[in-house]
Amino acid sequence: MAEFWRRFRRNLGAVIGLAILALIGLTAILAPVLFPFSPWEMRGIPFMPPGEAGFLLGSDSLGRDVAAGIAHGTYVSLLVGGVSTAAALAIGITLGAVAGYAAGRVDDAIMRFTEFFQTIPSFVLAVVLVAIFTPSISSIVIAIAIVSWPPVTRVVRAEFLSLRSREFVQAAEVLGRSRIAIILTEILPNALSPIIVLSSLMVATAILLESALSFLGLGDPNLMSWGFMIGSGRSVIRLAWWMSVFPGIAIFLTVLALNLVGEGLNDALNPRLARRRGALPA
Amino acid sequence: MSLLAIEGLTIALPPGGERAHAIEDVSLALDPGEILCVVGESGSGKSMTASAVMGLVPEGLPVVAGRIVFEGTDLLRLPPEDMRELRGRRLGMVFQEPMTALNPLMTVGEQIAEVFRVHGETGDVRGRVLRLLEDVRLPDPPALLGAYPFRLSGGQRQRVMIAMALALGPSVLIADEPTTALDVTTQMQILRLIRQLQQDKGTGVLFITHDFGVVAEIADRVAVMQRGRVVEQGPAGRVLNAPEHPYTRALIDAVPHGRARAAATGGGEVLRLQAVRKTFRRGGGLFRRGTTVVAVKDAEFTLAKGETLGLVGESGSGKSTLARCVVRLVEPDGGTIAFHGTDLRRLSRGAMKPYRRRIQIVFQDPYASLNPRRKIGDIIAEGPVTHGVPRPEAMARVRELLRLVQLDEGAIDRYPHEFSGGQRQRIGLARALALDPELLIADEPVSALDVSVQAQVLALLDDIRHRLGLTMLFITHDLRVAAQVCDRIAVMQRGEIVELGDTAQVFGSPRHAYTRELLDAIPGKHWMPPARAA
Amino acid sequence: MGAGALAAFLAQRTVKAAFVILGVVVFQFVLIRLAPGDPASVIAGQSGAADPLFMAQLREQFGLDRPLWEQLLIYLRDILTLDLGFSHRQQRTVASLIGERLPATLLLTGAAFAFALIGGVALGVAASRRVGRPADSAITVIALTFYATPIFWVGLLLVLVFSVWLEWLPSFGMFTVGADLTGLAHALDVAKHLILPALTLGLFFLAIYARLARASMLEVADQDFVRTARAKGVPEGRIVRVHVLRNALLPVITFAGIQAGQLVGGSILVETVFAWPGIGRLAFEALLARDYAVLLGVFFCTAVMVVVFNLVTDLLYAVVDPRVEVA
Amino acid sequence: MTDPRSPALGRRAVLAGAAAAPMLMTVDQARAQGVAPRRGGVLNTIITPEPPLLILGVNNQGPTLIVGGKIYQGLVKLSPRLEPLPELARSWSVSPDGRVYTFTLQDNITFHDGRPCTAEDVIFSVTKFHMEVNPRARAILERIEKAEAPDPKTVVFTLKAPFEPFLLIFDVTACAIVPKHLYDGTDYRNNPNNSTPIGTGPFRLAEWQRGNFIRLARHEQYWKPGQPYLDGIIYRVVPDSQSRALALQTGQVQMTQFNDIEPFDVPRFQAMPNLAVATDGWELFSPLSWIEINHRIKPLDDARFRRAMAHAVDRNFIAQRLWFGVGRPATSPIASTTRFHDPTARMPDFNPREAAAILDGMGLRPNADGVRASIKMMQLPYGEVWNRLSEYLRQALRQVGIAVELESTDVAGWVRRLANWEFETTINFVYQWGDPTLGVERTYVSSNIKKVAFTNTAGYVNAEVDRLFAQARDEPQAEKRRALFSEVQKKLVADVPLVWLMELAFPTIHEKRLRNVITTGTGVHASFDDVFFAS
Repeated sequence: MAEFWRRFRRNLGAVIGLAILALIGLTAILAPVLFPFSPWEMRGIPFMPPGEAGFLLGSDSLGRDVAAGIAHGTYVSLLVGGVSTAAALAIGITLGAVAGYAAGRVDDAIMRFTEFFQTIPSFVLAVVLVAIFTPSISSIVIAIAIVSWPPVTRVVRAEFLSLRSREFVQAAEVLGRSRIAIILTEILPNALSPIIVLSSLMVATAILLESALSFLGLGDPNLMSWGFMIGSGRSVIRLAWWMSVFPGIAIFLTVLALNLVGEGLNDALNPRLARRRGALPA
Repeated sequence: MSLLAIEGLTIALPPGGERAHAIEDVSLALDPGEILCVVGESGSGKSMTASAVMGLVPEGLPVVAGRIVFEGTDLLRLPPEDMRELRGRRLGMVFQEPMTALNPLMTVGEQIAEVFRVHGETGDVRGRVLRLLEDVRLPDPPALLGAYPFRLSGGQRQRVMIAMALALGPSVLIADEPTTALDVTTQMQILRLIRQLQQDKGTGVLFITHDFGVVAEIADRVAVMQRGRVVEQGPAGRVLNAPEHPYTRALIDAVPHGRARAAATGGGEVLRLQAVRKTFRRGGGLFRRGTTVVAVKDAEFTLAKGETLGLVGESGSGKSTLARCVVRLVEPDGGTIAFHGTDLRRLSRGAMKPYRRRIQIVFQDPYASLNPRRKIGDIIAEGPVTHGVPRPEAMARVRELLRLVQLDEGAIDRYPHEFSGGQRQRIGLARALALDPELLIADEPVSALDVSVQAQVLALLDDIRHRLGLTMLFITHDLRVAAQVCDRIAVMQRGEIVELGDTAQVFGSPRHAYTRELLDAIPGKHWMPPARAA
Repeated sequence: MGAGALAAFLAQRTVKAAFVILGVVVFQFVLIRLAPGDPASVIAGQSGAADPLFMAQLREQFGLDRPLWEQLLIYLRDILTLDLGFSHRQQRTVASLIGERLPATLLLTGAAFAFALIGGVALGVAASRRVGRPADSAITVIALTFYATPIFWVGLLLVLVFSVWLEWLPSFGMFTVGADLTGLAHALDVAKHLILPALTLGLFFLAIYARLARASMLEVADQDFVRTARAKGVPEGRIVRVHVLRNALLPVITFAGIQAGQLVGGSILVETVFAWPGIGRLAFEALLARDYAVLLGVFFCTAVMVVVFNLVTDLLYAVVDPRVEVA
Repeated sequence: MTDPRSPALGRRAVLAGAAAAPMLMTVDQARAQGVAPRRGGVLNTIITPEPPLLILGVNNQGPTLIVGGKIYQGLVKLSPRLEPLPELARSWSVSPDGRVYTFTLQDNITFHDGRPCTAEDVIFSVTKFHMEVNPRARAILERIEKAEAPDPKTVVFTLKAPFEPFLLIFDVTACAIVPKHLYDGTDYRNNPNNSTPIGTGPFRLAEWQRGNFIRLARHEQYWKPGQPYLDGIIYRVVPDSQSRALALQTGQVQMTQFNDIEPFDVPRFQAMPNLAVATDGWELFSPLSWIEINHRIKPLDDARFRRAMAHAVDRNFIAQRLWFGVGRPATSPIASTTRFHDPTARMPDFNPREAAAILDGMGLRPNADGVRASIKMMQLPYGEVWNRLSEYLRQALRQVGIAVELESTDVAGWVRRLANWEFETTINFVYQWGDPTLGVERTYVSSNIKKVAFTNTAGYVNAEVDRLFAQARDEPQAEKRRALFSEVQKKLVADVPLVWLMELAFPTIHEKRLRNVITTGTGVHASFDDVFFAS
């Protein structure tokens, strides 16, 4: 663990990313304290530029506080990103683990299934799914999860395929351990690094996807999210740029931070790469 | 004056490493037409020395002191462009891994021709390439020109590498473990090729190896390196037969000696294999047939209690597959594997479980055989716990086993990466022994280890085997090791056991041609390590 | 690879692809029928007037009065004869509707893809040559910026900058309607309209390819054969070009193949923002209008595109990498 | 030919003078000011969303009507006060008992395929084509007992009973005249000619690149000599509202209409000197928006609760802040732009305190969170401004203790749920078609409670209202109808079956040099045969 941190810390970008993420997390937690009112509340004159009439980041077309919207939307965006990624990981890891461990026909069947999903453009599928189940936070999360799992399956399968023939797995096999135990205690922990790296990117992608759905009017109307704010602000971008620019920056920063952290994790969890950065000679 | 003289060369390591210098005060001299073997264990700095001559030392490792004088010029002071021009033209190099040392996307012809091209040689490039291919005894050179590396075997690729290295007739050839990754028979061919080309062209060869057999086979002079320093240097005959430095002596002592041993007899039958077959299918899918490879063909042998049977053969001969069939890591296609009369092949996963504790296996790769995410204690206790031993009891057994394999008890709470290769191999052994098996399968247990460590592990294995009365199936490609360890030997070729007999008989009067070929290919076979001989 | 092997490969892949596509079609057919509402209700909704007779007439006209499985069978029968069906709503065959819009999407995605691939690889190579130095960091930051910015937001900003403030480029459409340009003038006109949407769609993928290319270059640069090339005295520039880049392109190609579908998906947003008359928008509008035949047609079409794209990348891979046995 | 002495035109002139956009001029005024109609020029404009099909009757969506209105024509067109004016019918007469309508057609009417348009085409269109395909027309055309063509230029319709608003149906948006020779005896909805509309209008379909543009070209044999003035009209398909606004601002298009420009952009364009913003020209449609309430659900079945809702909503805020003054707050179920609006019948005004009092009186006390009751509201999926509206309503209702959970759907889902009564509340807007019997009655009478959208989906039942609408429907005298409708309005504002919000208007924004854009009560749906660019 200490070694991990040492390597992680060496990556300046990752540290910055982590700091931004911490700030974002803090915003999500403190939103009800900083803005102790509903982000939907119409608190003043519409279309106030940032800094005027008590609106730090301006007001929107109904006189709602953009800053409050961003703060409260943080929670929603992180929720969507986190939950949908968790769900996608659950599907992806299960299928990938089974495919990679079982190999053969089972693997073939699962991979055909995965390919099948990758043949459908994921954004199109997400749009269709949300439209079908009517837009709500749960349908959005489900849709994002459904379109995001195939890469996880591929990565996990590849890891499992290579790990299952590793000698320590064979040793466990020879010791008579059960399949489940082998998958859970021998293989999975060793496949975690790429999964962790991938999942940080998936959270980022999920946030982008949610915002794109909101942009098309397929967001949850009861939850203030960044995507919703951009969607509602895009039509007035020339009248009130702050309505879409600030939530855009919020998305940008979050995705950026997640990427930086993901990259840092990759370096820290992948000693070979760490070496390349000139840390250790062979 | 020497062709190449390394004088007091010192290359630093980044601060914070286990030692300050990769190589320290290394001085070597190579004369024209001479083969200088630099021998040493991993980490001794022998490869770094070779890289330094080529000017290919990785960035970040500064040359602190010394000179490398080649044909009167100090290479370390040469501008990069001049150094580049020297590489390939005056200095040729061959690497260890023939499988990865060729660009997979370029044809053999292109890659050899590139040497001419980048050094401004025009004219009949194609013809010269063809001649080179002939020189290295590759079959059908015109067809090879357009072939991609993946079509070639390891030995063929190494020949291509040699052709490239010698294309412009360099005066120095540096060969960095060029035969380590090859099978013995191929190794011998390559060694002979290098020797012959060197003699034909009068090239000076700087030959890096860890194998004293190879040294005995080709070296004119020998330099022994240890932890970055040259500890002994001299003519091959003198160093091999009358080593002066204790380290050299230790190394030569550790070389397995092929002394045949008396066959242990009298035990009952533990394992009987009959007509075991295994065929692998590669690729293929719903609509196409893959290629099939017969890995094991009608293998038969019996193993008596307390006996060690050696399974020898080159890579791809099916020896590992056969061993894995016994522990059901590979499902054989047919035949019987009778363990005390019970055909293991017919058992379900559940029914197999009781037999699991009676048959254990030790693997080849000390790095891959331990789960890097688990503590040593858990790794060793895993077997007993799986078979119902309460955890405290299992941990007590772990301590006992650690003592048995000569490791500190503190290892329990540490992770595999904190141990050296030899130590890990002992941990792997402890894990296998934790279940008190009757039959131990050792799959190349020492082939990834340095020679000194190898000797230790083999000694330990021998000791434990006697103390616990283990029956053992020992897989190896190294005939010297087999001769030292095994009571009986089974020789495998292309999936078939072509010869099976007592060790003395197999080594002394081999019946099968392939066995004879193998024996003939043992490098330095005429050389007997002096300490043993004495 | 021989012509025979190629033909066999193509035949086998086509059969496999046909099954995948058929599966996709059935899946989508069932899926979109789960959506609430049908084309009749949309038409009623958009006309602002309806009566029960009208609804019944529409449903009969659209064939919606039959059992679902029967509709599916009819659809499958049509698909198997490569008949994509008929849009009753628009009174046109789906094939003609898609045929009219497909070139625009192909142009957009093709341009975006080319831009992303060439730009991304160039940036990735540049970064990998200066690893750890400011230029590398700068490229990484740029790539991250593109990656982290929502695609539609980029579109909005590009329009704001290049169309509204600078007035350099048109903000929407595919060509100047009514200008009746022909030949080169028309091509230039289209190119001018293409820049912003292709940029918008491509930037995200450019970021991905740049990062992938950088990592891949670094990976390959570490490999033994590069050391061999160095030992042969090959100059550094040639090492990068001939030995490293060619090998490093393989994973980029593979990834690009897998990603083809995403490019098509992303075009929905871009086509909407830029009024680009492509099939992404057609699909979105068809979804909202429950124009099932059109929607399924587009899905069919994108599935074919993705499959063909994958096939092309596989072939390309086989051309670049001799180790890949076609068959 | 436009008859300069037509009394209708006189009224038009008066009205134009009083209208919000005084720069609008009729041809005559233009002539009077020395601006002669100029031939030539192509009008670039926008159509949103893209019509699926241009056959009027088979498809009656807003955009279809706008483009189709240039291709097809009706027997009459309607003035801003909704009086009929000559179009394909040069003149007409009504028998004293109000049952026989005799139309005389213009001379030399020609379809775009060159075939003449005769009384046969009119009779086919009215009694067969629209009866079959057009639900809106069907309800009225059913009243025709008999249709005859004594000569090729005369059509006589005999009604089963007098029907005062009968002429309203002959506008092109309700009953376009289609060519009999292409449609008679075929399956109208699947006729192969449906991809190429053939009408008598001043413009014919020249090119349609789907997803890109629709180009109309001058119909050279148009029956008004010398007209149309424009060479053609290009309707561009631009799905993004900001791109549309940009196109208008930069002059890439010279006119926008309907939903093209979002309300908040309208003030900006009003300030531009070269542009004119008109909000009239929607009198026939007079869309009225409201909160649709499902009376089958408690407490929405209680008139007091609905009244409290009405008190909670600030309709002025909606008109000013959401629609930026385009349109005006609703006061009653019959729009003030149509006939029979009674200004004295006023729905409950904005008074949150009164709303709270009513809810208190119902025993709905606020809980710890200040919530008295929770309801769901389905958003109207017609664009951003409608989402803002439901967001506003949620906040406004929350102020009086009614918690609103918004539900989001797309058009298909919305219509399906509305039609199946699967909603608690939603927002809706409905065209009034110029007469309460045609466009208002359907929402309130219990006989029209059907599982179809735009019927009485609220499930409102009031026998008195049913009776009054029925009487007004069959009453031949306009003045008597007015009294009946006044009474209905008073009943309805007392019952508050729906919470009316806005009388919507859609801004038509065009360059000032484009003349004669809005001359009728159907505005941009008109044929545009007299629209021209002033030099």
